Amino acid sequence: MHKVVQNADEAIRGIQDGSTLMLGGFGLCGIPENCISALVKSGVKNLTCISNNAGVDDFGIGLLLQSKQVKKMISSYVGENAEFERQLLTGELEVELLPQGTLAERCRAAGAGIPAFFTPAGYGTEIAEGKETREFHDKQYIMETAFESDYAIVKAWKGDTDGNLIYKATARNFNPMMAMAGKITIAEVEELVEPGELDPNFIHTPSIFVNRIFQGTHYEKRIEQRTIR
Amino acid sequence: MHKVVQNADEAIRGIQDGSTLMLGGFGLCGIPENCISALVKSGVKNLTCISNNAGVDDFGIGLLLQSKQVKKMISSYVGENAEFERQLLTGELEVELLPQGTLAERCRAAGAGIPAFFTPAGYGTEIAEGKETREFHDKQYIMETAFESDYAIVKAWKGDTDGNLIYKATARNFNPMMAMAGKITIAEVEELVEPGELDPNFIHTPSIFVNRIFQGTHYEKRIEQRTIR
Amino acid sequence: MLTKEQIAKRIARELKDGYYVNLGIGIPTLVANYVPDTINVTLQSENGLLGMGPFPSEDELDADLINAGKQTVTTLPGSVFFDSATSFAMIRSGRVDLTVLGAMEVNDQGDIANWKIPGKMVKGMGGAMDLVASAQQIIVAMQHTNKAGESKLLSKLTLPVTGLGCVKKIVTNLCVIDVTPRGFELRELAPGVGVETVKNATAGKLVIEGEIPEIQF
Amino acid sequence: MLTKEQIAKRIARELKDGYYVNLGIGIPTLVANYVPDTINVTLQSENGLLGMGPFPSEDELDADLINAGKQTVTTLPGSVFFDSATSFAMIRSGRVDLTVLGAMEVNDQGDIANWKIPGKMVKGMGGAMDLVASAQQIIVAMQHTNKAGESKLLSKLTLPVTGLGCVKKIVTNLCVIDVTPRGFELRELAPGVGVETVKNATAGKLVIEGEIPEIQF
Repeated sequence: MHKVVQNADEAIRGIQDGSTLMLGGFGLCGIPENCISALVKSGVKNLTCISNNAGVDDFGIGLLLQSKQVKKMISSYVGENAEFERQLLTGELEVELLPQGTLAERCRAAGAGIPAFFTPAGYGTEIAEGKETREFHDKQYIMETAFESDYAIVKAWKGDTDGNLIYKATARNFNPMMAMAGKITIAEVEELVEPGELDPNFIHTPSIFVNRIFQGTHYEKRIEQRTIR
Repeated sequence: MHKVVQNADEAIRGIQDGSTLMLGGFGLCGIPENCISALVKSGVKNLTCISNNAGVDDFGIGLLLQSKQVKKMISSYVGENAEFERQLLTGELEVELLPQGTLAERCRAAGAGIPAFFTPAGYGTEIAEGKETREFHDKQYIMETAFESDYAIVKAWKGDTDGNLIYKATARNFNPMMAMAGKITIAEVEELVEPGELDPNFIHTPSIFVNRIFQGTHYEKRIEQRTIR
Repeated sequence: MLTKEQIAKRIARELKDGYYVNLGIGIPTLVANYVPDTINVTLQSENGLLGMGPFPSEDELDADLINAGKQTVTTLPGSVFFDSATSFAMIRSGRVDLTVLGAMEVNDQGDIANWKIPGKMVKGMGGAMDLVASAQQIIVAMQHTNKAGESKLLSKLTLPVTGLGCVKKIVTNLCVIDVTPRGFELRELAPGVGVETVKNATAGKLVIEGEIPEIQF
Repeated sequence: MLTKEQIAKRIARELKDGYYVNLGIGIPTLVANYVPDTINVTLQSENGLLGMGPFPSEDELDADLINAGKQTVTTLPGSVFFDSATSFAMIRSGRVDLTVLGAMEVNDQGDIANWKIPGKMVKGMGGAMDLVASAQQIIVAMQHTNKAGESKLLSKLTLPVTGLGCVKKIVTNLCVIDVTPRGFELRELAPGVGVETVKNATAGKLVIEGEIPEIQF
């Protein structure tokens, strides 16, 4: 299958100025740390990033914002990020906000060969502006389309060299849908194993969706809100 | 949660003449054997059954056909079934055939609150007759709608008393989407365990989708095509 | 006047045995602390967890296990993890029985605004638009007036809408209100709060009929 | 003339290393027996299995492990199970590189009919309509003529269509044909079969250019 690459630098090969990327994760949980670092190092510019959040100032996608590599963010919640806010106010950065469920479903649609679908989320709001609306069973819906993304970059817990992936706990979040949705899907995993080591009954992302895979290093797994009982 | 019922007879309570049912399974693999027997015993009539296949003459949904309890089948492949063919030719039975992927996606849409979506399957064929068609990115698609089903009856390998389900091997097939899609979802399992016994990271159907659950008995698991190396 | 904790406590009384509940950030999160012992309620966190447990001890802390507020949490027996598409499948298909969330404004038709203030940095709607478009029952937990003392219960929203005609009940520091086709129907008063106080703090159409009981704790 | 096994063997040469392949029932299934040792091909079965292995031994027989033809099969290292929605997600999104299936008729625009004969009992299209609407590459494996000796390669289908403009290559008992904008382009002849035989057996627009090589086994 030849999907295994040596490291993040090799994994992100082909990503160019102007590429559209999906990046898995919810907040700082389940983000592809190694690939984000490699993207910063590569200096690639004018990226459009589809990701639920935009990281924090000094971690996650925030690192790409610091180095001004992002042209546009497509997210549901961009949270607290001073540099993000500064770039947004100066017009350096474009932002498209959309409902979290719509974000997830537009990824899933892309991975499922469904070009468009109807959802009630955002009906009657500014999100619906310019979109087709339709009534089904006395309820109003808006039509949303599948995302198109050159690359999807996901983070899994374990993966095998064929490309099968499993995620851990809530680090799963957007990763499985994005893995389905990229024209080229890059997976970084905490532990890379041989085919047959993962139980075929309990794999979250089937290998067919993954094009490149490698075992990442030095995961920081920063906690955004450390709450203790 | 009070989801646990004692047996199949109790599980199917409320299913009436004229009800629409989804029944999980692919061929005879992963079918809810106990509930089918209970439905035969109950004598409920004029059922509309959404199921990928229609069983064989003396097993699976074939049993409901033998006792003339089915008004309409919605399937992708009805296969070899003499009684089915007889009822179809005499007009006793109505059949709606649709592409297997469309069948799966219409179940999934119902369970995902998506009233309609576009698929390329069947474009230009008689399946598309009367359906809206639309072009996206130079390809033609037809609009399909979510199923509406009073009950979904699924078969899982293991389940817990909260309603979490896991399936085994290819006995998974349509069961997870149907479990999402019923107004009331009934699950029969080979082994019913206490909450916490299933790994939360490897559950196929989250409990929220299941309304009634019981441990079935005497699974025959008949093999349709016994092929040996 | 109710404290934030009392607002949460009053909302907890709306919970029923077997409910699946999504709690928003802020006061709604506190509702989890007041679930009656006699019932079983399962918390859904839209980032992919059903059966959310309390915050972890130091030993249990796991960066891979957070809630939608990005706080570290724990699981309970019967908990299950899933992806974001499945999470919103649950929400849109109406399997979540109750959503509790905060609001900047609600009007007397049940429309809600809680995601954007023009001219201010917009953080995004997160899952709020999906939740308000689909939950079976939506309760708003909020202060009756804003920091400037202006009513948040209006006849017409001034802020961008999050969802239309979805709010069924509002619990504020002053009172409990049902949103019905007639408008804001006053149901219960906070201890020490009179009908006139609510009238003065409510800009939308307020319906007051008969004796309004005081919330008992 | 090619036997069914030889048709399968010839089609197997179209496989490339790393391909994900869906094989239909009948001759297409036989293709699995001729995958070259030098390449790695993964078989997708639309009922929910990627990485389909050979038939089981008596000991391995498992009623819960079948292929889309309802035959008992086995897994291989790296196999994965999934539900039917995920299976057709793979198919519709074009992740399956090659689909091999049988046909009743194909026309010179690449339209295919393989699911229904009016007046006869209709068994259903199964996954065929999804597959032909989406696979990256579709090869038809079939006899060149039907039992009545009539051509199955037509200019116009007589049977209900399964999918439009999707067939790119046809391997029959007589020859290998590429379906291009010019029509049925004859590429290779079965051993002992002459161009005239193919001409007589082909009702649709046949394009013959230059010397046509014989298939070597």
